[in-house]
Amino acid sequence: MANNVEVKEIKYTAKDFASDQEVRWCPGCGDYSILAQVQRTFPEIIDRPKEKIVWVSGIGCSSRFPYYMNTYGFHGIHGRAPAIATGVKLANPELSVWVASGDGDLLSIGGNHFIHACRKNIDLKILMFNNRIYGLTKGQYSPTSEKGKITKTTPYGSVDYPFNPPMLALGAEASFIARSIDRHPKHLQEMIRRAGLHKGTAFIEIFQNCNIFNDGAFALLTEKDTKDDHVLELVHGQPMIFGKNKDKGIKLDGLTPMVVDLTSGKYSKDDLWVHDEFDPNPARTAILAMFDETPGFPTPIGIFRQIIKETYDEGLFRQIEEVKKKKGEGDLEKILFSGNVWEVN
Amino acid sequence: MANNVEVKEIKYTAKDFASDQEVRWCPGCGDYSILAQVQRTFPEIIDRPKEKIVWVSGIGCSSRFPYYMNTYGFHGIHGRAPAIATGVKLANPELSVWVASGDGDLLSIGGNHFIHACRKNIDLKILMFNNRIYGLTKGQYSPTSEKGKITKTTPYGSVDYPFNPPMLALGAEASFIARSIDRHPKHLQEMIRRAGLHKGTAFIEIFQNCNIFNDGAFALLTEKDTKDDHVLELVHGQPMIFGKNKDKGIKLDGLTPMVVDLTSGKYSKDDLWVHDEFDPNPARTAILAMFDETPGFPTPIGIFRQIIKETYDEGLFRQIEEVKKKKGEGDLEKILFSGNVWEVN
Amino acid sequence: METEKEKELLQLKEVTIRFAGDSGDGMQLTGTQFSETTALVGNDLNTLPDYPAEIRAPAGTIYGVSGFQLHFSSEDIFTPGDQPDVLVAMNPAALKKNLPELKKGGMIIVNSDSFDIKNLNLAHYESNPLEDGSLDGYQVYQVPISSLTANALEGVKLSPKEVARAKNFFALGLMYWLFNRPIDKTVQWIHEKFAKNPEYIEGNEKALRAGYNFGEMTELFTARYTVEPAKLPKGTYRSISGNEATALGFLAASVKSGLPLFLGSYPITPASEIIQYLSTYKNFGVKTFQAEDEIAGITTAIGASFAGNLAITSTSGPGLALKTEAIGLAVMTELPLVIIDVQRGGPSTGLPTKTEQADLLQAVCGRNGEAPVPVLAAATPSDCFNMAIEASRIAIKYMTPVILLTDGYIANGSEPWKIPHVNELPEIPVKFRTEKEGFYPYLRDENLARPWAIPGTPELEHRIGGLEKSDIYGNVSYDPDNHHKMVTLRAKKIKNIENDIPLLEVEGESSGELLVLGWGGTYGAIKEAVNKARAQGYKVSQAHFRYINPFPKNTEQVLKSFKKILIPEINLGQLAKLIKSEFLVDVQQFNVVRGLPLRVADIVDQIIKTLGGNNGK
Amino acid sequence: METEKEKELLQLKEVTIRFAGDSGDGMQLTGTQFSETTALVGNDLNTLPDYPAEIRAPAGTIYGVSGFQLHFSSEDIFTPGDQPDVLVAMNPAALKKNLPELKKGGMIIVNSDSFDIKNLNLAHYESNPLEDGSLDGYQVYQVPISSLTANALEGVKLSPKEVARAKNFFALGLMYWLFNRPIDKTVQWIHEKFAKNPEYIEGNEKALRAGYNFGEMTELFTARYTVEPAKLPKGTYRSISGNEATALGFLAASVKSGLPLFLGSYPITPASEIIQYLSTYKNFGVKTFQAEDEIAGITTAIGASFAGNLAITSTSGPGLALKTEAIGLAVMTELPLVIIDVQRGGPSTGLPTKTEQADLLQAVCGRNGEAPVPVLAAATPSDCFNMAIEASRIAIKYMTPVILLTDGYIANGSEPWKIPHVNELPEIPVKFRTEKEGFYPYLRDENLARPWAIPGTPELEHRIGGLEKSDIYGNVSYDPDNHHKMVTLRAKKIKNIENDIPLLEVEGESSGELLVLGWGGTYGAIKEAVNKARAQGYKVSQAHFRYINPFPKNTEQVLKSFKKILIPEINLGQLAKLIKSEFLVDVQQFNVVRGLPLRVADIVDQIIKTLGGNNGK
Ligand SMILES: Cc1ncc(C[n+]2csc(CCOP(=O)(O)OP(=O)(O)O)c2C)c(N)n1
Ligand SMILES: Cc1ncc(C[n+]2csc(CCOP(=O)(O)OP(=O)(O)O)c2C)c(N)n1
Ligand code: SF4
Ligand code: SF4
Ligand SMILES: [Mg+2]
Ligand SMILES: [Mg+2]
Repeated sequence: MANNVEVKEIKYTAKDFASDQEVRWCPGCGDYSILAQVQRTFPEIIDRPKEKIVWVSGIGCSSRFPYYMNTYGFHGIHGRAPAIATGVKLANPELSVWVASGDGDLLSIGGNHFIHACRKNIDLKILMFNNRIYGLTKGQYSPTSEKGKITKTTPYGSVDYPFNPPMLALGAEASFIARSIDRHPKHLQEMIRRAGLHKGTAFIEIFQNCNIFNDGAFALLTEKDTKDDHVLELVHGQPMIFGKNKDKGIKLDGLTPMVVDLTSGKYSKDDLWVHDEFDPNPARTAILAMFDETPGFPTPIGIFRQIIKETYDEGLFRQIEEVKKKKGEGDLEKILFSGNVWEVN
Repeated sequence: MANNVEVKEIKYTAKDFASDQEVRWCPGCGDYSILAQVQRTFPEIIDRPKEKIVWVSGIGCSSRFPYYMNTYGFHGIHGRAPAIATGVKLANPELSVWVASGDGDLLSIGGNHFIHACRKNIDLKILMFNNRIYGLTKGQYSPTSEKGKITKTTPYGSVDYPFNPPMLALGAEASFIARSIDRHPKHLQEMIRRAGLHKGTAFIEIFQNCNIFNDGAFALLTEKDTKDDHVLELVHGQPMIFGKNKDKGIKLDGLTPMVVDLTSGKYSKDDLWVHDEFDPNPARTAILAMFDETPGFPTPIGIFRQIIKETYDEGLFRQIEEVKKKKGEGDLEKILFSGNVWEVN
Repeated sequence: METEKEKELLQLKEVTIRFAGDSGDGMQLTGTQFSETTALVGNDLNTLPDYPAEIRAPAGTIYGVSGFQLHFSSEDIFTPGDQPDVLVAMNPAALKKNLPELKKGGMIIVNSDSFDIKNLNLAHYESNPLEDGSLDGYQVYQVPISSLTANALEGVKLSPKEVARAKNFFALGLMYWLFNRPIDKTVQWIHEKFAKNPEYIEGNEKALRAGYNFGEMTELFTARYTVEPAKLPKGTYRSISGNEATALGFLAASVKSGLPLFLGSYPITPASEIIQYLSTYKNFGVKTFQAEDEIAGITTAIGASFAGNLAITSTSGPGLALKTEAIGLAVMTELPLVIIDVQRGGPSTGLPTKTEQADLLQAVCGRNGEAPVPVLAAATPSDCFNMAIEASRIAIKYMTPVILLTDGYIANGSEPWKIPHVNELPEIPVKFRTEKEGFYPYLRDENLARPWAIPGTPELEHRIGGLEKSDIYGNVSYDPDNHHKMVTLRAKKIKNIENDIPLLEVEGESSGELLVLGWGGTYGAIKEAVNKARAQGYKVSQAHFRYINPFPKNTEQVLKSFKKILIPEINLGQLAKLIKSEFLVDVQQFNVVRGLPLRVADIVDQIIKTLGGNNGK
Repeated sequence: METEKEKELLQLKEVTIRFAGDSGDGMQLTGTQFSETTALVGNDLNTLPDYPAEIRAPAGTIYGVSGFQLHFSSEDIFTPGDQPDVLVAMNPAALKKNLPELKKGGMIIVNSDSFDIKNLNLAHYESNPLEDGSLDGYQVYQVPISSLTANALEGVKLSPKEVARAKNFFALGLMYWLFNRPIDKTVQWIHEKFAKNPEYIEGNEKALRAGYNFGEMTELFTARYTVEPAKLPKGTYRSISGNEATALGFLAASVKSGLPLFLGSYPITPASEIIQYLSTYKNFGVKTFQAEDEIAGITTAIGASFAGNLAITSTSGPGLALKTEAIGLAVMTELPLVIIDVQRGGPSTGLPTKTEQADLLQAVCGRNGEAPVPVLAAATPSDCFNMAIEASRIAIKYMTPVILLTDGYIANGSEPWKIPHVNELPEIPVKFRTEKEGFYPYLRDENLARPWAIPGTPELEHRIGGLEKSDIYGNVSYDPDNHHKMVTLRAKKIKNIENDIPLLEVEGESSGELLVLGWGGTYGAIKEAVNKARAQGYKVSQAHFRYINPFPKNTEQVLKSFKKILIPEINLGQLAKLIKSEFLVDVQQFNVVRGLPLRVADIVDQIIKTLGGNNGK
């Protein structure tokens, strides 16, 4: 419910969040869906007047996002969105600060700002549009492109391994790690909603189809025939079940996950690994993150983990208050005339 | 054994690796021990003539390291050592390339190059001298400084959380992750030896005392009275036991590690978690990495994990050979005169 | 479009055509094909692709219009033409956007099918320009290209969408007919390109032929045009763009120096093609490393240079800004390295797909400390080849980073290139230091260059880095006098390069009233303008810098030989600044910063104005 | 050291003392204490700390010597002194390193205990200089400082190492006696500093008093010296370093503008103290964000500026290089921001702890595209306070990034500062846009500044970024003519600031033979040199830039009023380049790049040389 304590109750609709700028992505681009889901979700999750929302981005197709949101917006330079957003948040902690970024923007040139924002737990919501390609520069491989991928800069196939984004976020101890897909609007809305409610750095990896330079990258996860067998929707408190007929599950054997067949009679729901998104143990996220890289395993979407700890901004302003309490409000005249002063007459 | 197949057998001693430059760290600095252990280990692990060794660094006290090694050396600019080293390795894959870096150099300004080197699995050995402070610039806090630490830039205590370096390396899927301590020379030598033998990005976090700006940061782990109760030495194939009287052990309960008392009679060695450094499951490293942050747990040192996969340089040169095989050695004349050419007479 | 004879097949000296349509309409492809064929026919030519920053802007919008202009001639030409003679507009937005630049009385060929309400609205037309008389004064040809293509492709197994996409081949075929060029090269290209897709081959070829035949059969066009082959010097030619020439130049430098090529780079428009081209030459041992960012691009290259590769890094303005700190490192460590900056519109992200010349001062002096670096600039698309070799030669000979400036216009534009044979290319001698005797890392040779002793060389182990170096020994030195000496030495080393580069050439009289002075990618526009002005009787000469730091040795003498100096630049006067501070001569500036090449006519006007209306006497 | 009267207590006009010893010997502390006391006594003073890049180089080595020079006087002074009159050398290395700069016939006080074989060897002495006659011609005082300190501290509960460390207080006490200054300020400081360590208080105080008494009691020194208070303008004073003044200046700007201060910064020598000082002012709401790198330092500041804070970022040369791309973003988004560059020796890592002026061109033109930025430079340590306020004022009033240059010398050096009262400081008016009516993000006011409409303001939601902006509306625009217009507008906005800054002041005759022109931290050295030359009868004036881009409006007129212009700089002629290109006047350069402040005597020589030996007639 849009409910703003400071002023008066404000009710927004999705349309209130659409700016007057024409949307300029390629027809068919997955970015349209992400924009739509954000605009649909915002009336529900935004707990303050919309002038207190700021969208920050870097450079890339995805980074055009702020232009299309009728909020304050900053289209930054390549890779620096998390840092610019940090400055916005620290300048005015009352703002709700959102970052739109691409796999190149956030994980290639911007990788350092990303991991440091996570480490510091700055209260930012970071949406990474992962199309596993550089869209805006027309089709070079990205740090999330599969090894062996043929692109404009890798005509014989790339030789490096991709990042596993939730794993990287875990490495930086991000307090909220989630994943969704452009083509699953309801799920994506839920992730946006949950990120919006989280305090601290919230990271959502969104699989996004670039129909021009990497069409079908996520087809297995989005096409009707295949998606149920390839996507595992993580639900807090629920056993991990997937498959067209809900016939497969994940069991944990020590640290080792296994895919089990629920129809064989050998395993039942009670044997399955139950998802606990509040589990602070990083091992859970690490195991889930590796599913993608493990043949036979489904790709998890949903909230990998969510933990509550003081944010950087809270810490900063807490400290300012503490020092003020201890030393009194700053008095410039006193500071100027402090130290070893002497008089000349 | 120094054994070089290409030329003739070469026997080096530690002294051969000492350059003619006076070592200029503060008296008592932990860096001296790291230098000594490297010089002691090299005769044993270096499998090629020493002119094929290159040390690369960034900027910091630790980054002065290359000057003191009688090998080729490059004292780079702040944070860029992994990238410079990557260039060296790719230019000439016969070189053995080592990086010396600090917690600020590698994880603050250099964080992005570090995670990308790990991701790409470039065959570099990275030694990070972690003194949890900026030494060279005289005592500002670093991304590994504890939250609440009082330093020159945090007179009221820092408000951010530190990186957990093995966890970050895991997030970037580094193929070799280890930790040692300046004051444990034998152990440190072993880690250097093992890193030297690994193919791919090998990361060693070395706890290093900065006696000027952060003295005693690792005292619990190095002082006689306390170290046995606070350090867990990981040994492949061995159960995890620590304590002055080898009386404590680590047991795994599902994903949750527990410290158990081996003297109570309730638990025996057989109940303990056995270390497997070749376990590709990231959950193991994640759990081990969190020990540090968990009260009551010892700090693991040793090899957290080590996995074998194609390195970037191997992939690159494999591809070059493949293309040569397919298309023949490049012929410039042919390339120049290719495409739509026409004659003017 | 100057008509020579008045008959059914009209001979023209030169024509400028612009193809314009939606980003998805394949205009770049159409333009490139027309250029290739035109080159093969033997015309001189020059092209200007112009595409939006959006990848595929929604169909029908003005900002989504993609254009490709080409200028071809039976004589030498140097620019893509100020104003098109012929506009091919695939939809109303394309007409709307491009009409203002069409020559008065020019020819317009429109796809009349696309002039429906929806598209007219998207183009912000209030009434149909084909009907409301607003095109009076132009020769307008309405061709229902979409429906004619659809008819032609009936029976081909393609979806309606695919059929619609073939319409650019219809337009291309029609233009081939109109300008009397053969279609076979394009037919061949279609067969190669779509080898795996027989339906595409069939569809596109049919559309192409239908367009050609449409010209032949209908009465719509009463005349055809032809442009005779240009009298180019004897040789083998190909049409080449600046980025491709740059890539080939470095490939050649690698072969001629015997050093493996290492490129550390991060993609950025309009430089990305350089890494893309070079990544295809793996069988030359070329290593293209797509780095995590520009800083890693240059620092990997610095590492590769230290280890003995021919190391380069390519980027555009914002990337050059990020590389500045590392360039300083290469200056201090005195390692060979070439930094290619394909300039685009700035500041900041600016106009990423447009051209500009505003990175010159950044290249010359945008570094902390006294960090002198040679700066070269290519003048035309094919000149990028030469300058890439030159930049490599200087970098290696003087052990220094070198900045090579090109720009979006010459990078994407193309021109016929007389291909040199490998044995005609200059050798690039490399001497790695191997002897131990007398080796010191910072001992200098006659060029003030220090030895290149690469890892792997026995007994030459040494350490370098970014801290100040002691003279000769190369150890870290904080000695005040040594620092002054080294700062001076580094400056002198770069200044000395003036003895090793061509003199500044004056085209036209070598002294007189007015010299038009330029640098880099404006060469063609200035040349054409000076030629025109001279043809009109104005006394004016041209000189053009391809070496800017240091300037050619005779620069002062050239400058002093003219009463007035006019410097046209696509910036606010950056070369002018350098010239004034270096030679203390007054200059007239002509600065137009529109993200586009300078217009010949504007330069001519400026020449006339500078000469005060009289023709230089 | 000019003696005025010849009696037991000798009066001097000015003295320059250099304390030198191991990095671990506490020389910086000794120097600072002596300075503080000397300031309190009422002398004018100027200091030059000089420490090695190593943190604690091994004891006894030459490269490990740390020095602190201070110059104090009964008259106005402007430099730390070319050559010390008095050298306090705590060990042979300190003597070896500093002797060459000591004035002929100067006084040397050595810790004779330290002249043992080991230390002599470490200092590369072949024989003991105290014995071999090599110090003949100097007044040498051998004081066994170590053993005297040990004796004095007998019975104090300190380890031998701690006792040894107290010897700098002995030396300080001795110098207090010799120059007739009170010890109580230092006693008080010891009590405060070591409040938690009574043994340290006891030990250090005893050492200090022992040193003082040693002078009093022994016959070693036959005379004491005194320097009368300087006749400074009436007011309250403190001694202040440039970095502290910079921090206070921004704190004041925050208070006077009513904007919270946000500093995004990454530590780097010699700029780190700015963030360190500001981090102590949390009770002013000051936010100091130690970023992961320089790029995050500036981009967080840009974000904070967008959100309405007074945003600044501090660094030194290599960091400025890294910030260039982001400065361009601030130019395009037209947001207020101050970038402080405390210049150090370059290029690359260079000489990190030394001073230089070689970042000027980087500041003025080191960015991609046409990205004009005002550049200011502080002239003295206390002037950093004023210029920080000025930089903030200009940034806010013109909605622009501003670069403020200081340097290692003024950053670390200190001088007495007449403290201004808060109500005497200029107001910095801020008007955030709040009215919706007529709001456009790029509509300009009379200063060509766009409105500052910060997030949180209802109904002014808008988007900005690094792509070219349409005039007035601020939407993304690829229109060629708009680009030209915006490039020109941005340049004009910065140029216009010339109407809002003080005119260039000429000290001395306002026209004539020779003008010595400088900028930034060389003010004091040039001033003293010009004064000296004038005292010798030479006709010479001085003008000094604190505003470099744009130059003050009357600059051309000032330049044209002199026959010759001499520009001394600690670089290879960067201001000279700007002056020549902007005003087309010839200048003489004097460039010494030794990582140290210019020497007064050298400038005097240069003045005389430039005047051709005759005194300017
Ligand atoms: C400093 C800098 N380097 C490079 C670029 C060129 N560039 C723009 S967007 C981009 C990558 C875009 O990829 P991604 O972030 O995945 O976004 P997408 O377009 O795929 O949504 C690059 C390399 C730039 N604008 N600035
Ligand atoms: C671009 C740049 N930024 C900042 C600095 C200043 N600087 C030098 S070393 C350093 C940090 C050193 O810390 P660390 O890497 O932990 O090394 P340590 O000295 O502790 O061994 C910094 C901030 C620099 N030299 N260059
Ligand atoms: S290029 Fe790809 S990511 Fe970019 S707008 Fe087009 S479809 Fe979307
Ligand atoms: S400052 Fe610290 S890390 Fe640096 S040399 Fe001294 S003790 Fe070692
Ligand atoms: Mg992408
Ligand atoms: Mg450190």
